[in-house]
Amino acid sequence: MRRMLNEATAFREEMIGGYVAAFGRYVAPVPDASGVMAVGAPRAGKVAVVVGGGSGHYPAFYGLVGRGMATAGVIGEIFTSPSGEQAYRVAKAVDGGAGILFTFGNYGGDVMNFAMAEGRLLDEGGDVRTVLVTDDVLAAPPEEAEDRRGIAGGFYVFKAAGASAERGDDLATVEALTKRANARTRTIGVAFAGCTVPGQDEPLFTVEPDRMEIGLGIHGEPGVRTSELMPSREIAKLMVDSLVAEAPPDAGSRAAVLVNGLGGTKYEELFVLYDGIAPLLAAAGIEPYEPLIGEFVTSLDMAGCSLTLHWLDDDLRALHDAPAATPAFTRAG
Amino acid sequence: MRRMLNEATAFREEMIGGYVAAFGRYVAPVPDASGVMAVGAPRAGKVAVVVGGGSGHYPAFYGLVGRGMATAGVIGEIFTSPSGEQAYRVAKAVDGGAGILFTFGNYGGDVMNFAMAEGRLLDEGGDVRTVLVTDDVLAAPPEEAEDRRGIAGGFYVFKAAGASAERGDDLATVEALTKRANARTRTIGVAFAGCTVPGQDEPLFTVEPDRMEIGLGIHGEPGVRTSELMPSREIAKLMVDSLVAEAPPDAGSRAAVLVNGLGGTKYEELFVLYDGIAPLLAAAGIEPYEPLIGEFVTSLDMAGCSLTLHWLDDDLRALHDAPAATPAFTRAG
Amino acid sequence: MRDNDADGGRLAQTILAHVLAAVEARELELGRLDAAAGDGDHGAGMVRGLRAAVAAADGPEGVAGDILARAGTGFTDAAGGASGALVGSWIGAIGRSLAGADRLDVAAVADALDAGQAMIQRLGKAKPGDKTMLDTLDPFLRALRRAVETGATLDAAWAAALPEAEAGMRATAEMIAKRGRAARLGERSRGHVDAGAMSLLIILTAVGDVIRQQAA
Amino acid sequence: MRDNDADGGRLAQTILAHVLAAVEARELELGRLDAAAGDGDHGAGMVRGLRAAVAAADGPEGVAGDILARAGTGFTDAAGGASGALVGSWIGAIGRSLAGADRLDVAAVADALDAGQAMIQRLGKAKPGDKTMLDTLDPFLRALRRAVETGATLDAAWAAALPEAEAGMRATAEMIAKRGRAARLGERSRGHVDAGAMSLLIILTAVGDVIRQQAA
Ligand SMILES: Nc1ncnc2c1ncn2[C@@H]1O[C@H](COP(=O)(O)OP(=O)(O)O)[C@@H](O)[C@H]1O
Ligand SMILES: Nc1ncnc2c1ncn2[C@@H]1O[C@H](COP(=O)(O)OP(=O)(O)O)[C@@H](O)[C@H]1O
Ligand SMILES: [Mg+2]
Ligand SMILES: [Mg+2]
Ligand SMILES: [Mg+2]
Ligand SMILES: [Mg+2]
Repeated sequence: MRRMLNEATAFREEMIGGYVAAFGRYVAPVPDASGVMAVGAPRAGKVAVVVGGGSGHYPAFYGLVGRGMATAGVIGEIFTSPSGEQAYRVAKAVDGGAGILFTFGNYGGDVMNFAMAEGRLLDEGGDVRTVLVTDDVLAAPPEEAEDRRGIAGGFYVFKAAGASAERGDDLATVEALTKRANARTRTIGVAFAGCTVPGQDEPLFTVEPDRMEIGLGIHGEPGVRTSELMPSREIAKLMVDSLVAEAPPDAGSRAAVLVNGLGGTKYEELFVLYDGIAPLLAAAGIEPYEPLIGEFVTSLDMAGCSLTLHWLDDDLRALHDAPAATPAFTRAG
Repeated sequence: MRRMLNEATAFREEMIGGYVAAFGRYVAPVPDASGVMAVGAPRAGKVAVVVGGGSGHYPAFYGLVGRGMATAGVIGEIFTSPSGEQAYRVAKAVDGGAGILFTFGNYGGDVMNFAMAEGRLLDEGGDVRTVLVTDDVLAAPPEEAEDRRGIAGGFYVFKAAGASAERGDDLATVEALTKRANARTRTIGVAFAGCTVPGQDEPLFTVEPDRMEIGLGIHGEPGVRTSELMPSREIAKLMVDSLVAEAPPDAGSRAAVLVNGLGGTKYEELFVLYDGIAPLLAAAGIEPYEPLIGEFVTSLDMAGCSLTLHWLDDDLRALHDAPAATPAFTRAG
Repeated sequence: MRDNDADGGRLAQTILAHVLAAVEARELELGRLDAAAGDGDHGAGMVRGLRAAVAAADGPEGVAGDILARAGTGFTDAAGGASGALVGSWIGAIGRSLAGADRLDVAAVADALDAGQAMIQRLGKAKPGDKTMLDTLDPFLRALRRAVETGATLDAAWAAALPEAEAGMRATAEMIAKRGRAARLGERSRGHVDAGAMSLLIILTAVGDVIRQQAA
Repeated sequence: MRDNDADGGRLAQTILAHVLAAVEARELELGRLDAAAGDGDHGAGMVRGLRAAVAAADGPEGVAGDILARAGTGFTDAAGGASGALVGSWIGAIGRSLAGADRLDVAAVADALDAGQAMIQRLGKAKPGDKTMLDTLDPFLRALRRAVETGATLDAAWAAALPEAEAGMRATAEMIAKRGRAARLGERSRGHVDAGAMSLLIILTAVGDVIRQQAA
């Protein structure tokens, strides 16, 4: 797939430029750093929720910056975690004196770079916590759940973090609720075709005709296994079965549901998939809460999709329902 | 691109099934018809705004049904206008006694089928008006502007119609404002690659490497001409120049701006494009009003995008700003 | 020459079934022709419409005209798209015209085709030469009329008219589309036969096959 | 054996420029290796990092260690990603170790490489055999140490160690990734040389070229 761009080396800068030019009513660029922050940040006495990661995943991560969600987003090159220096500068810019919560997907590069930023902020006497998103059930067995990578479920984790910070919770509370949101979120994904990085001629990976990848990565990494291409209803079953088998302890029966398209698998197909998912959730005793179907974490134009369940308890439900106003997601109050 | 589905013949039905299963908080299926309607419709004394068209364009048309936008959407097969019978049934279902406004893109099939429905409703003594969306500046010369087809600009036309109906305007007023919204909306689009219809192996059309199509159709129709593949900043210039040259009389300086991705050209690229568009708009004396960048009218996974300007006057601005709550678009009040 | 009775109705059902089979066999080709300048859905739409037409025709007995009128409504409802409205209304108009005829003779059929074509032109506002299905229908009807004037049987008149329809269809390859989706392409629409012109030729040919078998 | 003075600083700048050129020439290959099991950005990230390292090194004069420490910070800031943090910190740790050395001799260089490798292991928590850049660095450093024990010059020791680094890099093709993006693939990560292992070999080779020229 050909991509629309000028020079590949200017891509990130122009991308951020166009984004803030269009969405200045929600976000502002962080001066001298590769990131954006909510209009009005920093706010004194509020915890700052700082998300981040490589680009190519819009609206993750920087499309979810604004009132009620992330305070700021640190923006890396396509599929490349931002550097520790950039994370440090962005966090500094939005520090309202009540501490910083870093939350992002569990990928080696992000972990190392954000850890560098965290180290510097701590050295300077700041109060900083980190919650990794680890929702991908296929990335590691349940015994190693904390080693899993973060994919579409980050949406709910950021929503919980942002809503908790917005209402004025202290850092320990924001951290605890964000951790709980992550602990109650599970995702499984499949892919049908790879994606092409701007400026490159070849797709990052290809999927054999009549095959599909199960357990995809959102950076174009191949899945953990391949299978025959399944009809939609079998994919629905694979997804629901895998997630139900991994329901957290005390899951309860109510779960927010996110069907996420990776970019090249379009809305119509996601609805067909959900037509298969809905009865299976019901059969499993899960009551879908305000399902979302759309593109929330993409991988450029990769064809594929994922199902996320975010099991709600009363606290998480309140955070879920809280209003949000960001370029990519609005929840009316 | 492989598409995710079960049997191709069941696609539309399963698509609608999954959609209403997920979004029952906004929409309900129209009994015995291929369409969806806003929860709570019909509302007595309110004009019903009925949109429609082929599917494969989500969120157009049925993703924009809900409070403050369309009252109902009639849903055809992929890229195929719904039949007059279906349009008739959907309109009947949402008729609140204050009349029906049909509004949809100016395509022969849609025009003929909706005309059949309109004829029957008129025969039955109903009050029905039709406003065609004709925003594509490249589809016909300015002298034949009313023959142009409708593409992404329909978003603003439906928004105006829905907001006018929502606040209780009578049918003549809703019609007049919807016409004005259309008359002040212009779009230009380009495409880089074709799209693949669910159940088919081959893309609907292909674009030669290093070429692009100018004046694309949103049904996979080729553009009206091809050109060398341009860098993003030249596309921005082509787009802004073409639209500025076609500004409506009494345009004023304030325009809502929509950068629409067709499905395969992703958000990051659209931001890079807008980085080129924003200064050109400023240079042309146009003040962008609440720009939107995203997927509003798609063509499955076609790679391409469009720029829409919707010149606001005070009336249209009020309609633009009014709240909306639909599965694909929310504006907080 | 046959009476306008329930036998005629059964003949209409046979014709519809035969037409469906013929179009089904060419569905992909029709889609590809439509994709050249349009949106590729013509084959699928025609098949969907004809399946519904056959199903609708398969109700209570009746004269050919009533059967076809029902079939037309079924077609239009199920097919959607430009061809759904046009071909369905064409079938319906033919049916309504035939329903009023005394006998199912060649003159009644020609009048019915006249009514069908008028309906297409009223709905679609195209004329022959605009690169549409009319470029198959119009020369066919003219030739049929000429044959009628020479006193030909329906069978013979139909056989005489089909080559004209085919020539009309072929000529669309050199035309620039003036109606439908392809109209926006101007010069770029040249070079491919029009999908609707092809599907009408397939339909007329299939109808001719049944007429010939009946006559034999 | 040279003094730890501004001449050493200029040598460090020369080395960085040479390393950048060598990696630039292999950028696409590094991207493709990373794409086999990761996300394809390794070549671009290394080039971005090295360009920034060269730019950062090009400031005020100083001893080699200070130049490299600056370069490491520049690398880390600009590159991003796992290799941005790891390689940048590696360069920085090497620089800080060298800055404290009396002379720029082979023992000081080996100690600096030790410090660099310890930094990578502290940050990334990988060990040799996990299919990472450590599989190039670790055998290189062991061989360098062995050569030092025999009293070899830096030039000779480096030349003796490079083949070990290359063998270590090649061995990654048969390894299953335990760290980084490829780790999720298990068995599927086998069959390709690790991208980071390859880029470290390119770097060590380029450094060796400059050392050899200086010695000659
Ligand atoms: N206005 C018209 N009058 C006559 N025939 C038309 C008209 N518009 C389209 N057609 C015919 O319909 C065919 C396209 O049908 P189809 O693909 O099913 O509809 P759509 O254009 O809605 O996708 C064209 O090839 C042409 O023959
Ligand atoms: N934890 C780690 N320890 C050592 N090296 C690592 C580690 N994680 C990744 N690497 C190295 O980094 C390389 C990938 O770098 P790069 O592609 O730039 O980063 P990313 O994985 O963030 O995209 C791998 O090939 C491997 O050699
Ligand atoms: Mg990366
Ligand atoms: Mg169509
Ligand atoms: Mg068509
Ligand atoms: Mg990588």
